[in-house]
Amino acid sequence: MREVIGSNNRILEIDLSTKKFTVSEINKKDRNMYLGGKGMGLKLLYDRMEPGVDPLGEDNMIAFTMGVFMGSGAPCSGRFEAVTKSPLTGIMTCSSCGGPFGMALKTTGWDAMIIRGKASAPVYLAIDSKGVQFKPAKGIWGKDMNQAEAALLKEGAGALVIGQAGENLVRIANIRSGHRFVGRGGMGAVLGSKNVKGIVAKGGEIKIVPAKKEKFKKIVRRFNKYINNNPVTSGTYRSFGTNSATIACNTTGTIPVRNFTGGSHGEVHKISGETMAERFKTKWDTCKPCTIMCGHKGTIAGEERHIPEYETVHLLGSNLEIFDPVAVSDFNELCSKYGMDTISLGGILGWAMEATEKGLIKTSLKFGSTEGVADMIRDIALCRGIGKDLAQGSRLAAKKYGGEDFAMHVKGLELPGYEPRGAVGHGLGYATANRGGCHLSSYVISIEILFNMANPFTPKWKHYMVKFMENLFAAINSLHICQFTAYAVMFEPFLVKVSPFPLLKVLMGNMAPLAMNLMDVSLFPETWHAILGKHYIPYLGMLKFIKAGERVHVLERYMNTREGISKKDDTLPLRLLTEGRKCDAKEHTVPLEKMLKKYYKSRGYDENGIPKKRLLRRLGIKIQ
Amino acid sequence: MANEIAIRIKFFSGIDRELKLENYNHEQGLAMNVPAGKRLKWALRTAGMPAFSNHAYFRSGERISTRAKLRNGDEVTCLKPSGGG
Amino acid sequence: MHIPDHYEFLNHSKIISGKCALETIPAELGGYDAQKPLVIALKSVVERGLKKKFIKTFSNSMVVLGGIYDEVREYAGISLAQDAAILFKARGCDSIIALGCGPAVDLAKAVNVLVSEKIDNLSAHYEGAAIKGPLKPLIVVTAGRSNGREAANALVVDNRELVSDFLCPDVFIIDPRMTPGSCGESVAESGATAMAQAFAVLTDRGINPMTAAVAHPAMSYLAEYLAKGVKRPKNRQASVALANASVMASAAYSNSRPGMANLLAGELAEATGISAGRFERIILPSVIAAMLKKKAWIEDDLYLAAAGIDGYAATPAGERTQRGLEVSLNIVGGLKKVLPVSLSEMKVQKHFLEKAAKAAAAKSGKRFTEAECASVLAQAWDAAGKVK
Amino acid sequence: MNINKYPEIVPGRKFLKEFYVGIMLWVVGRALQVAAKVDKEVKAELAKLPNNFTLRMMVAPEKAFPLFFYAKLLPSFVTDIGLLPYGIQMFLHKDKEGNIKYIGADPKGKKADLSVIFTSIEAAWLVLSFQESTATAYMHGRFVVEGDLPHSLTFVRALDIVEVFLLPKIISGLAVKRYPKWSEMSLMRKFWKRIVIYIRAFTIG
Repeated sequence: MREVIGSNNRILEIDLSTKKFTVSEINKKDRNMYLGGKGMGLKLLYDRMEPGVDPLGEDNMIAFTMGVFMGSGAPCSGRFEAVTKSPLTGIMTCSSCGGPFGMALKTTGWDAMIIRGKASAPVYLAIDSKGVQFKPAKGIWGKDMNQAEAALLKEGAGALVIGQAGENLVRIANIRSGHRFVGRGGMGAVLGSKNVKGIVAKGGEIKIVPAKKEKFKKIVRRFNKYINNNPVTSGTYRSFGTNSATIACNTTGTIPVRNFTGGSHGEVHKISGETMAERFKTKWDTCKPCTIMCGHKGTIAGEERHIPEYETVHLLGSNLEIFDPVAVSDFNELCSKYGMDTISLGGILGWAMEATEKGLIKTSLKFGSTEGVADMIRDIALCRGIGKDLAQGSRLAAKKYGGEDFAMHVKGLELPGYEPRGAVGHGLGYATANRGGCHLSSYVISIEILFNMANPFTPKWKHYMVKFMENLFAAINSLHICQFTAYAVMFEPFLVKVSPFPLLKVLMGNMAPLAMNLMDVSLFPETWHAILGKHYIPYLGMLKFIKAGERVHVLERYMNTREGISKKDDTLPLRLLTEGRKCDAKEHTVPLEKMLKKYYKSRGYDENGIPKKRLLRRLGIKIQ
Repeated sequence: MANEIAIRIKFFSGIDRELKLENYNHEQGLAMNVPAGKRLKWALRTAGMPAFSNHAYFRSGERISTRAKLRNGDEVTCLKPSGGG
Repeated sequence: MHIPDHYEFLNHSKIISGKCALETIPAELGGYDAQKPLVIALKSVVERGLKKKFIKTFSNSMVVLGGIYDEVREYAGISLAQDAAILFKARGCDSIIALGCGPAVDLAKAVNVLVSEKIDNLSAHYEGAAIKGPLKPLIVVTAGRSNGREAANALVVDNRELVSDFLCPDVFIIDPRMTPGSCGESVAESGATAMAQAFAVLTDRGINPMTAAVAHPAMSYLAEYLAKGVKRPKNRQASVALANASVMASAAYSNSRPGMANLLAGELAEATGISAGRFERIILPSVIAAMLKKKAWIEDDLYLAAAGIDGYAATPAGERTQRGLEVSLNIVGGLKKVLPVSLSEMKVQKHFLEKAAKAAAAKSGKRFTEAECASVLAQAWDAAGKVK
Repeated sequence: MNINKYPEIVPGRKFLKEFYVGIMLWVVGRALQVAAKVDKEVKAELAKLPNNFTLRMMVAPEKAFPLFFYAKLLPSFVTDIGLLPYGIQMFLHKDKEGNIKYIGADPKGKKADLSVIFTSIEAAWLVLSFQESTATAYMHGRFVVEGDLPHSLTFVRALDIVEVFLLPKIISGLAVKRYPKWSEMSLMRKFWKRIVIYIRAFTIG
């Protein structure tokens, strides 16, 4: 096996229309500026794609990019990023996935892959170190994800497949790799529109070796120590998975109930991570490599299934007022069979239930009842009946049938399972997230609720928290490493560890910029430098790393503004801004306008939410 | 004793397992009678919890510290900090 | 003048415009035997502080306001209508006042249907059930941005249209205390909508004497006051004129066929979620440019309305069509500084244009082809319809 | 839904305007009564009205505030006079002999043959503060007339003359349709009648 030091730096560009491919290199400047992963994917598409193309048309491109960490043996690094223009939102979308395809593609010798054009007939792509073969997908087209993936995995170590939903251009379709998904933004439909059923990478052709081996080993040891010491990454995630946050969120009124009309419910403990772990005898089933181990599988209804994640449980469970873990798991399985995003699906079903209640559409769906839900999921995936309209996403469905005021989406992307009226900073995060209603762009709820470091109801300093976390997470997603490691890296270093909690709380609540900038996340850039063999300057290197994150975030924003995004889109569903909830006595709403103004100012956007030229120049983004 | 108040503590995130409570029910929680005026820390220590710092405590949706005074009919939720995803 | 073989014209509303128009509401309500109206108000109007002025006008009257439901924002949805209907019943109201244009009027009409027909939602009507009888009296106080559907016999709630002749508002109140706009932009948007409607009526081949008569003053007002109103949104005279133009254009338009600009703007607004007024401002010049190029024949009324009798009389009969279009182009051009002038400036995604052209052509009833629509949109993309 | 968020609103009263309009109606009524006695032209005009004829001028609504709880709290003699439960009104009566008489503001037991009803207090204010002339006001729908229209025109004509007597040119010019020329009304007559009407209106009637 050939050894590669640091990174491959090779890009595979595939044109499906002509069935040809070209190979190019990632230049050094781009590597330093955009790190890899998400940043690199955005940069590649920024250079290649015109604004205003049809997401489901021939001109759209989809990029799969691996980070520098992938394959190097860094902890929790088994993740890759997919970037494209989303058919659901009409703007750029980036999605991170932890499946085996990433490792397979990287060890085949490619750092990035860009697909454009449209195949005349259904194909699947087989990739090896020399290039790509276009093979007819006769046998697997029309098959569900399980069968299609099993068929493709005969030819390589990792595969990406779409299900029937992707083939039918359902705008919430996802792409699967292993039991992990490129979930949000309807990437499956993009592949489906290009007539690509799957992509399989041979894998195992090269071996990545860090440039500074000794240093890298040392860092990894420290990294693992942090992760293993942190109560979140080593404790609750490891024992109960992501769903361990359920009770905490329910207690503070931040779970979605009944299409985001409530924030807590008495029966939520039935679907909590603890209950599921006990009831289904869970064991680990994670991305590879992983140290945190948040993924679980267990025995549900007599068969071995993946345990639904937090978002799935809340969007397909509490949001529909269904508190039966087996039913939720059934829906989850259907989604992973047909290939649909569970978050968006839950949002759409919630909308459909409320619309049925209000007489806008006629379905058999009803809040609190599992009846008809599975059939509706099938109808959506196969575009039958009213499912055809629901498959367009809640935004377009609401445009057709009405009910835009309770379609819970931001920029077209359905909201995840946190109710922002209980944590207003998180609401700002939803509104400003580049790809739409997204919780992973900035996860301020962790500061507000889960670690209780700031008052969740005041807008004070929330703009700064959102900005900082957006930058940090954009950088983390460009490395590319699991976002959950941020807990360990942020809270385990010496200074934070020894500071008394009340002091941290006061600092965070009143002097957030100081508190956040004192946070030592240098472990991330140190690892990156060690792998690529670059010299790391303490602190300055970290600032550069955060700035790279800012660059990635602003680039994505800038690309979106070229597609027509501005302040008018940075908003939340009306319900969150105007209606108080019954579960909190003070009837909080999200004071978005206040926070948004400060956010734009601190970001360097103009009052309309467009990045100023000065900001783009400072970050070195070429204005097109 | 006359000055006794009834409280209920619910443990989640596997704390109940660590405390080795028998026949613990998530719905019911742990019912306790404590003398009036005692703080949460006292009640938790009585329940057998060795360390408090890593846990979060909630009373009717509000986060409280272990020094909070208990009132009659309180329902305290006790869990470990966690993230969703 | 040309006499159509057949025509119909419906306009049920009484229009009260001018000083102290608001004070006539109690008397008007009295005429309908109503004493307790529910007010459905636009949030933006209430935030501008007009609520106090509005309440004051009811002093020394027998009228008690059953409540001011001020949750109406940009979107009129059935949930708001249901809430307002609950309020209506709980307070024992007997009539409805819509304070503000656009969604407030739509919502008021929906509430009216809900409470008059005693139903929970409009699903039966969406499926074709007719509204059985006259509804409760509905008074519209114009304020804020108009969407050009206020005087129509239709309501649009949840993006779905419901048409019934009972839906026409009973009274329009245009009071100079309420009409001044908040900003030039919103005035320009309602102006562009009214302009597009009046233009569509006056250039339609199926024009009839009544629509012409109603659209004529609307066009005249727009020609005279649009630029002024946009420049000084708080100007009372201009704002009253524009509000009148808006109501009249909307009344005429609801009895006429939609024009190309209206259809295309509607389609684009639906696709992008931006208000139709902005698209109308952009597309109308291109439509006019295309008409100029094609040397299409239209009634002289357009020129007479836009330029006044002096200009009309001084122009040879053969040139009036041409000049009418040019003057209309100039009127729209007056909005240049406040609203974007091209679709590319609005950053509309290009692939929407094709679909919009197709849908508009399908809805036009073979009056214009897809290619025509597409070429108009292509022109509008980079604002080829330049103002002279 | 919390309906308490949208409270019921009982609009207030414009006391100053009410007061002014009340006074003005009284003055108009008394002045007409006096003018019919002292001026030939007015007398001739009013003679066209049938005998035993009652004219009412009032501000809508007729029943002022029956809904208001405080009307019930007041002592009965106040409400008996009709001051509170009825709106601001004025009655002129032409008896069998043809004498015009102002008969007060209490509508109890009176049947009006002709009503001039101002649609609102604001409308009455506009007309009675001479911001709009009677003719313009009628065009603007400030008041409605119930009864025989020719009779109301008679009344308006008489009212116009009285206004010319009562008010200086600068004000009454706004109020009447056309201000009389010198040839139609001499200065002597105007000023003399002005003094007489004022004195008699406020004293013996």
